[in-house]
Amino acid sequence: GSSEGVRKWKLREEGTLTFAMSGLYKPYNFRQQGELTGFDVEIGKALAKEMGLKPKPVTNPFETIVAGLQTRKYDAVIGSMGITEERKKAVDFSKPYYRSGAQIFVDQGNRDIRSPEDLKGKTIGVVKATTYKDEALKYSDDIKEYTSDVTALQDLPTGRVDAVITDEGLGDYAILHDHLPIDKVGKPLTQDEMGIAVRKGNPQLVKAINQALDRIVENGTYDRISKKWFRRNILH
Amino acid sequence: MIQVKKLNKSFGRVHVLKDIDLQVNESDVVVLIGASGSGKSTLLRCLNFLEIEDSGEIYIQGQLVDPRKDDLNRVRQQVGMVFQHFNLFPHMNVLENVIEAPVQVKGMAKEEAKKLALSYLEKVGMADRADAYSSQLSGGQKQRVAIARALAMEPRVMLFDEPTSALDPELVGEVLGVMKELAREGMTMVIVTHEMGFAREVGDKVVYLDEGRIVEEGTPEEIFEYPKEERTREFLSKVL
Amino acid sequence: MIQVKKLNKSFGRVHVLKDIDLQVNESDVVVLIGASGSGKSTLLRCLNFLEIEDSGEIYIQGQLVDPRKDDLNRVRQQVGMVFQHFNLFPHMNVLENVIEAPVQVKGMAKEEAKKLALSYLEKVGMADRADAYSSQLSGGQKQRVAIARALAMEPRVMLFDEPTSALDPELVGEVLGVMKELAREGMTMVIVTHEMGFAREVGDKVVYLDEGRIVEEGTPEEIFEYPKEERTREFLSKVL
Amino acid sequence: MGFGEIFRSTMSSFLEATWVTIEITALSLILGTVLGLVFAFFKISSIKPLQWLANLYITIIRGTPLIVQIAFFYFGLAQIGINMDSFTAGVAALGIHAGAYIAEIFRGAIQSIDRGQMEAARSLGMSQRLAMRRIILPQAFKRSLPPLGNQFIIGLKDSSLVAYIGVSDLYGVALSEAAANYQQFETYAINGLYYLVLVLIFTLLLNRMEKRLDVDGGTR
Amino acid sequence: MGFGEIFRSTMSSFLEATWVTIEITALSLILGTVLGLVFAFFKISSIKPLQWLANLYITIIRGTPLIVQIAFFYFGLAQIGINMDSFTAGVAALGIHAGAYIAEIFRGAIQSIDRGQMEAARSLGMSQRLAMRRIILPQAFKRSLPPLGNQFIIGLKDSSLVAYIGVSDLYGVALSEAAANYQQFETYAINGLYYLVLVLIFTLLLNRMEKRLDVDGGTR
Ligand SMILES: Nc1ncnc2c1ncn2[C@@H]1O[C@H](COP(=O)(O)OP(=O)(O)OP(=O)(O)O)[C@@H](O)[C@H]1O
Ligand SMILES: Nc1ncnc2c1ncn2[C@@H]1O[C@H](COP(=O)(O)OP(=O)(O)OP(=O)(O)O)[C@@H](O)[C@H]1O
Ligand SMILES: [Mg+2]
Ligand SMILES: [Mg+2]
Repeated sequence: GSSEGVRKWKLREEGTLTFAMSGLYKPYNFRQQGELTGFDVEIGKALAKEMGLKPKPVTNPFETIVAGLQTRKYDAVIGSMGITEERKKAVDFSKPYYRSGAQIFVDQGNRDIRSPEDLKGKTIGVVKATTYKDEALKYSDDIKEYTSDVTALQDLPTGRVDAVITDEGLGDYAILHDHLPIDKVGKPLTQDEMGIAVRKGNPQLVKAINQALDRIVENGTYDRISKKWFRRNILH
Repeated sequence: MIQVKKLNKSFGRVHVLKDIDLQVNESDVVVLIGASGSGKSTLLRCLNFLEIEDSGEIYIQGQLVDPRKDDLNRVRQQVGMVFQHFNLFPHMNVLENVIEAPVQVKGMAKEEAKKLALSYLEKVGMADRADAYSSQLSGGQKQRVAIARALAMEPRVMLFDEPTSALDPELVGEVLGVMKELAREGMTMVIVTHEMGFAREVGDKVVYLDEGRIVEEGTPEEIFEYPKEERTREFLSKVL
Repeated sequence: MIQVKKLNKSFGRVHVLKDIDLQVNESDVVVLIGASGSGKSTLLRCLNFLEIEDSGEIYIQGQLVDPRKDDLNRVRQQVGMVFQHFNLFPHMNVLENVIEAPVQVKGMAKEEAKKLALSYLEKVGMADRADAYSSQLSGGQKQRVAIARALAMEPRVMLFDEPTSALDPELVGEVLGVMKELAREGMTMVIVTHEMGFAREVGDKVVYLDEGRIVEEGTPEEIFEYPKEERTREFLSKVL
Repeated sequence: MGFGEIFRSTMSSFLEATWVTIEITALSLILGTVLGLVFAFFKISSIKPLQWLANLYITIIRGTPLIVQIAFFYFGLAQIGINMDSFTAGVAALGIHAGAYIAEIFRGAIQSIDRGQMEAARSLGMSQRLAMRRIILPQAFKRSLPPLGNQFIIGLKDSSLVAYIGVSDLYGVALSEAAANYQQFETYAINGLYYLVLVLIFTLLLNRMEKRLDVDGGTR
Repeated sequence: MGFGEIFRSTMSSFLEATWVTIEITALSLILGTVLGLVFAFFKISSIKPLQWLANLYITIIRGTPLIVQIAFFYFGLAQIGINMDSFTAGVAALGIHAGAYIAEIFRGAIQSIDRGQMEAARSLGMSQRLAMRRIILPQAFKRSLPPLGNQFIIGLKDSSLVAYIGVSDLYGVALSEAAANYQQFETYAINGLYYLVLVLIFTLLLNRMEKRLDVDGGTR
């Protein structure tokens, strides 16, 4: 956009798109050799490039990620945040930038839990302040909260949780690439739309992000990034 | 030189000094004796305004001192004090200890102060240890430096509070020697001590304190040989 | 009673005791004198095996003690010791201080120990303070309790290391009084002290140590009036 | 929303969490005191391997951040099969952490007792062991009470870190509440207040206890 | 995967993070020392309101967990418009935290100087102010070095908590590495090792410095 437009985005740092994620959400966002990488990071970088900005990914614990956005610690959350009515009260969202579902995972060979109904009374692990926590609360009161989905999944073999509800793609990736001995139970519980969160009262920035998103979808960049991490396009 | 009139001092509800009258003449050596807790240190500290009296008057050189108004830092320059525990400044060497007050308080030039300091250190026999730190000195040496330090402010009177009681017996002599020398030179001194032999030898006046009151005073002979009061006799029978 | 032959003791490279020969007879009062650092305390502590000699022999009651083999806890029961700083047990009252060793070491019944303890406290004039804690006592009182505590183990000999040097001058007398009484009753004692008057009065033998060596020994008269050695004379001129 | 409202809305969960914090603090300090005693003796013992062990323990614990120890205990140990729930792991990590500091407190207290006490005891014919038990330890214990109390208060505050392994203690609840109500300022301020009150109460109790144990006036 | 492999794969990010940890520690301790000096003087000053202020500061900081303070500084203050990035907020929170402890160290050191020193100075005609500057403070400073060094090491370890406001310090990197490599045991153990080495180096430097400052042998 023009420099006139850029000023209207009210960025934290001139000419830079600072965007946040937990950094504990492989393969969407995580650290490799000290560098932040993953699907979210690459999408963020591609969007920044389209907008003529320098990308600056930063991390923030997920339970305080909205607080950080509201208090101008960064310009956007590109961190696999599900679009919910509750969150819309606090932030504005872009169009969905990927779709995924909440999935139940259990320890490999677990025969007790074969459907969501079997979760009753079981210990379910989730990350603080996620939509998965709300989902889990529908089935059980016994919720165990983590700061990272990865550590939650790793607690399945230890038996400290009976099930974990998290993103389907994240679990799939852990099974496939990191050989975590866990199984999926049934179909995804939900179909969630993930959005890029922006501080309220900044429609210009939302608009610019949406336009940039459209362009990287059109020019194939999105498809390339998505296939690199998931071997399929996760927008649809 | 110093005149004390009806001095009273209490700590909380403890009445430590009661109607003290005391006269110290130029070149006099006044020795304060008395049992532990009788108020000897407190009286000495009042003369130097480290403690402020509750009532009564203290005249220094004929001048009434009002500790609430007068500049006590100036008054104290005329009244040197030597403590039981020396209180040398441990982060300074001997020379620095002695020049500290002349330079910082009187604003004397450093070179001049050094010459002065060395002359007083010479007097107490410590000039050759000018570079030493107090941790490297014996008790007697520390006390001699403390005396030189007080003398370097060229006070009109010197107060000594049990200057030898923290010393090993063999080191007592060297400090008493320096004090005798001072007395001979005509320095006005007020001394709290348990060294009765010394008191007898150099004292012009001996003052016996008991429970905050002056019970008896007189020449060493009067007090030690012919004490009038029963209490004095009893005390002396214990310490002699 | 105690015999010491060619005793040597070093701390690291400091040779503190050199070829000490000493004989302490039954009912003798032996007084050790000497300058600070001459090894008086070390010698006393060797007699009690708080320090272990490097070479030489110590006989207690004619019995050679091998500190590497013998049960020193048994030997020490025969040798009572009183320290400069009293070392009363602050968490116990006076009576508990005194009965502690008889009960815990000798296995005496508590009631019996109490009777014994009170008799010794009576002797040192502290029976009426049996319930007090050491923080509530004066220095002289503490030292008298420490003496009673050592006596309650009914030792054959008592060692005293400067028992009055941490006391205010007025409190010295009461402790020396107790020690004189013990001497009169025939207790064997070895005493390190700077109280020369006391040494002269009660000592059967005075031993002068200098730099870890016994320079001279003899009756108080011999040592104080007619010292043979130059070094002894010099030392005495300083302390008398 | 203001303070009052946030205070009311968080009250029931904070009060519940207060108990969790007290429980985890108490248990971990009991563990820490036991460990501290054992390792203090190891450190002053004459048996070299025990000394080494104590030194190793104390160096590692005092040389690394508590949060790393907690993460290691909960996530790290689970990976090699030592599998504790978060409360247990929290108690263990906090207790082992406090133990290293408490060991140094006890050791320092024992060594601070005047040498003359041991000498007086030995000169009366008491054995090293008996003198330790009857003379040194009672005095050392008393002298270690103030630093021990201080360490207990540190332990109370340190317990806040177990929130990050999923314990719903005072701070854990604050995290969740703030994530839900978006009122960070009020929530953390109120959370701090809860801790402050706990610490002040704790301090008061400790001072009372110290005074109670000092009635015999038996200090040097 | 074993230790060696994890060690190699995390090395570059841990080394980078080591600098972040050192930087944040150093800055926060400078801030803490300045605050500590100021509040120590407030506390011993004869002006009541300054005393109250110092007491309030010290009580609040010492009465609440550091992590709550950090959260309050980063999230809480931002809500009322005081907006710091995570590094700045981390330095501020750690520095203000350390300041309360350092204030007590300085105050304690000043008050530990024998009263006789002040009396000797006054008896030579020095004013309260001059005696403080020339006689008391130089001695107090020296005496405060050991506890100050200790506090610095605590500060180094405390800095690990800023990971939770998103600073990529040593512990922050450990968190993300462990979340990516699934090797919690090795990652946290290696992370602890980095801290341990830092603490040991720091300790060594402090001991050297203390010795250097002690060459004149000028202690009582
Ligand atoms: N700063 C103080 N606060 C309260 N009481 C004090 C203070 N200084 C001295 N006293 C009390 O005043 C009385 C006299 O004390 P002072 O030190 O003058 O006695 P002294 O004759 O010097 O005794 P000593 O021979 O033991 O030095 C004592 O009862 C003492 O406890
Ligand atoms: N435990 C020890 N370690 C090293 N050196 C020691 C020890 N105990 C004593 N010394 C040294 O041994 C020498 C003799 O000391 P000792 O205490 O026996 O002398 P003393 O005659 O009792 O002196 P004082 O009159 O000062 O008590 C001194 O040089 C002293 O420094
Ligand atoms: Mg006095
Ligand atoms: Mg000795």
